[in-house]
Amino acid sequence: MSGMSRIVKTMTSTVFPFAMIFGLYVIAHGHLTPGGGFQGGAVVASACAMVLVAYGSVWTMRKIKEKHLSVLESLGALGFISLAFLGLIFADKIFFDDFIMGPNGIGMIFNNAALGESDIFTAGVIPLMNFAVGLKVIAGLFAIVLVMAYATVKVKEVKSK
Amino acid sequence: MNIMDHLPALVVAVPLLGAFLTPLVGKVNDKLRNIFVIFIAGLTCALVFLLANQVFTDPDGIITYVFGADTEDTLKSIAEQGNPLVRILFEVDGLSAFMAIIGSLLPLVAVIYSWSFMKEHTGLDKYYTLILLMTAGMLGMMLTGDLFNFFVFLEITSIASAALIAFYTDKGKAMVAGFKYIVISSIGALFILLAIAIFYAQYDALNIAVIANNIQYGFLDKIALVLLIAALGMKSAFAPMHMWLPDAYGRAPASVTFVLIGTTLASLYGVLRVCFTLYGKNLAATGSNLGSLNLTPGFLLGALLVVLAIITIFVGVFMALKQVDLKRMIAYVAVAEIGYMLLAFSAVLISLYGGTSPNTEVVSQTALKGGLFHIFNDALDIGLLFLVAGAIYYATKETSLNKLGGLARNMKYTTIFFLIGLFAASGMPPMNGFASKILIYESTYQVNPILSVIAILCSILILAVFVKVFHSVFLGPEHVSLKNVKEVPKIMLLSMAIISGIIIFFGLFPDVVVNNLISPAAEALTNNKIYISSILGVI
Amino acid sequence: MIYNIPYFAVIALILIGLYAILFRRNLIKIVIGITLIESGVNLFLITLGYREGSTAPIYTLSPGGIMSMPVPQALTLTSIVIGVAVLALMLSFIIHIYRHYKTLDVRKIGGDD
Amino acid sequence: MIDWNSFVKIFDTGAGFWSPIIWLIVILFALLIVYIIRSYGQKSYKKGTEQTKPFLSGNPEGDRESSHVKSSNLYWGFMESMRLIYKFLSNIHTGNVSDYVLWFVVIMGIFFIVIMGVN
Repeated sequence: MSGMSRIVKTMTSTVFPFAMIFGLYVIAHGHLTPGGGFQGGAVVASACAMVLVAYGSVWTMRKIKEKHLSVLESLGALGFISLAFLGLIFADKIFFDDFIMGPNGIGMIFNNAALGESDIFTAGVIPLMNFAVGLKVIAGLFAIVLVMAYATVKVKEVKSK
Repeated sequence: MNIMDHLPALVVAVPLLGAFLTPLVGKVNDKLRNIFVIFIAGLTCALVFLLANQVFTDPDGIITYVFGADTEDTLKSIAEQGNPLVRILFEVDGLSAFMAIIGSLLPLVAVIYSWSFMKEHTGLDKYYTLILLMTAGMLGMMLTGDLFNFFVFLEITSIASAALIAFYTDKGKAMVAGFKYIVISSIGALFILLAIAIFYAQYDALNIAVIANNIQYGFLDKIALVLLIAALGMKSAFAPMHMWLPDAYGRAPASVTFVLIGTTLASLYGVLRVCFTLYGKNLAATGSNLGSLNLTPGFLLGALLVVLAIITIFVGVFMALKQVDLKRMIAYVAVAEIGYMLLAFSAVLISLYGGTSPNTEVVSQTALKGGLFHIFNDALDIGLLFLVAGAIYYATKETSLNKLGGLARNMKYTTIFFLIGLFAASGMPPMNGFASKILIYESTYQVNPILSVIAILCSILILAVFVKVFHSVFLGPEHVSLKNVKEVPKIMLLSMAIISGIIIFFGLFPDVVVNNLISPAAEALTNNKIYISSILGVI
Repeated sequence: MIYNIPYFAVIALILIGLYAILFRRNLIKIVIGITLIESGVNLFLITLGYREGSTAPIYTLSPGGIMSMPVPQALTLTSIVIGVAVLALMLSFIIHIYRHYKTLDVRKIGGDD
Repeated sequence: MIDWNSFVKIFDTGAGFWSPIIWLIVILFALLIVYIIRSYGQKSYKKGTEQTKPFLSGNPEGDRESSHVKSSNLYWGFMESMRLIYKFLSNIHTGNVSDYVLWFVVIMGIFFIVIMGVN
């Protein structure tokens, strides 16, 4: 897929940061408002896909490689499952436990009443898990779209030969 | 942290963790990655054995594990207040533990085999990741006590399997086989999800035990039963919905096929769970009369399944005789073997709920033990044959029977392993296949003699199929192109030897296996009250 | 009657999806059929959790009153996520199949015997 | 955990019993008898001489490659007599994924009719 016209490219560059920030907001507020890792990740990935469409897959493939994305994806999945395993080590020693804000959670020291109302970890591990899922979804979806777009380029080259 | 308390969770979580670590370890070194994957598969296998030991020595024979909360507190609060169950539970009874042993043994041997078998290919990081994901999904299907969780693990298994079936991306037919598999699996899984939604609408629960306790066998429940049996039956290749299986088994790499057998059996486990545990209460309800016969739901289901079983055996064997591609041929025999298991389980349903035979208890127990024993034997026998087929492909790069010949001269050990697999799969004494098939024959004879006659005749035809393979692959003059064939690497021989050793052990001491592995599973299947009362307290 | 309309939509979606899978020859249309069935099932799940006049099940800033059941929504979300993965896998298979066979006709790519 | 006595126990199959150990002993005994009978045979057999060559009515032996029966020709008689069944089976194995799903729908329909209709 080659790039599109200059107008499209400029508009993409303008919209891209806003779409990105909206997606990241949805990930970060997943525990408070509708949304979460997958939804926000999908928004960010579609922002990336917009860049892909506007600038073409060959240009994008030069900027970011698919194997880097797959490492990021592994890291996201790893973060999620590690959080589950950390529940076995801290606090109540239960798999998938909320080891930060559970009854005996380690996060309780930050939420001391003497410090006022400034509770930091009100949602325990849920935001952390949202971050992990978000990373995985961003990397995974973008890798899928990127590889597919790149594959169609190859099909066209084969056809022209 | 006491690791023994968390075994059910770890059995699924360890391969999952391993799967996501594999690409990162693969960045360091290929050999390190292979060792790491074998270590993870071995660890999973060890954890499954510990879990099975715990289950078999437990007085009730069932272990419950709650995710994200203390197990005992949760169970107590359910028993006292009848809390709505929103947590995901794992319930491991004898049947689950038995299936999990199969489901963890196959990937372990497969990754050992892949060390040499897949050495020349690229993209092995992803290959090992997917194999471990498949393992996690398969074990999750076998251990879970929650219907929706079952669906999720089913989909994980399907996606990983489909990607692995199409591993040879340079071959168009492999891609087509992968596409067919994912279409079939996703349609099956969607209908399962529809059935789960029907359950949720009626009983406000997703837990198998809670639904099994409340189930009424009304109009919607019958729809759900049909959807579940048809969809899971397609996933476990009941004829005439078996046609994806030869494509998928035939085109996947041999090591992947070996694990795929486990996923097919996991779907068969789903069928058993649905029939015996989920609907266990309703199957004995009185139905309408047909002459002197009382058509109870259980009898009706058994009668439908016995027809499917006979068709499955017939189609599998007849199509296998015709094939010229080695792996497709073994795949059709695998279809026939699934027919044998289905025959045994439908004989259980008919003898338990038909109410005509005088010694129902003995017949149903024999059939159940035979069917469950045959599940394990099928995984071992067909698996060994696929490993041998993979070894032949590795040595000659050829799977067509017409282009092979005289391999016994150069591949002595492979020939011996093939002979062991041949005898075991066609049910010749003293191999394990005979021990389970004789249980099936004897019990089906008491249900209806014609069934056992058909089963024995088709078993002879299976022998004929493998005699054809043996004749055209290992005997006869050598082809010119096959003069320089060498024996496969030692590590592939080792993995075949492990499976052969288990086959011979099972064949020589069937009583040990039946008493220690099969009986708890059979007990868990016939008595679904234990499954329900372990969650809801004594009822 | 008016509250049953979603269920009719569910049945219609599933039947249209099955029709597409059974009688369309183009691989992409088969995939569209699968996504239609999936939408039908998802709609069924969502409809189950809805009660008339209920609000979104979020505890903070909740106006009170009845809330719709969050469990079916979680199930639907999981189902959608799985659907994305399956869709991506199927489409990449189709790309590869097209590269090998230069056709998307389902009858021309089969026939493995 | 595992009862060691069960290694020598006889496997009960509901109506009879099955013991591989006894079976092996019987087979070994049969092989012994075969060996005894074989040892009464002619001693004049010699390897590598004209004795071992096949006798085809005096014709020279053909090429080994061409005399080997190919696997697609094996069981020709069986398949010929079952021609109708094989024709039917080949017709339903189309390899078309729509047909696979069609069979699923058909089976679902049959189950639906039987289970709804009878009860």
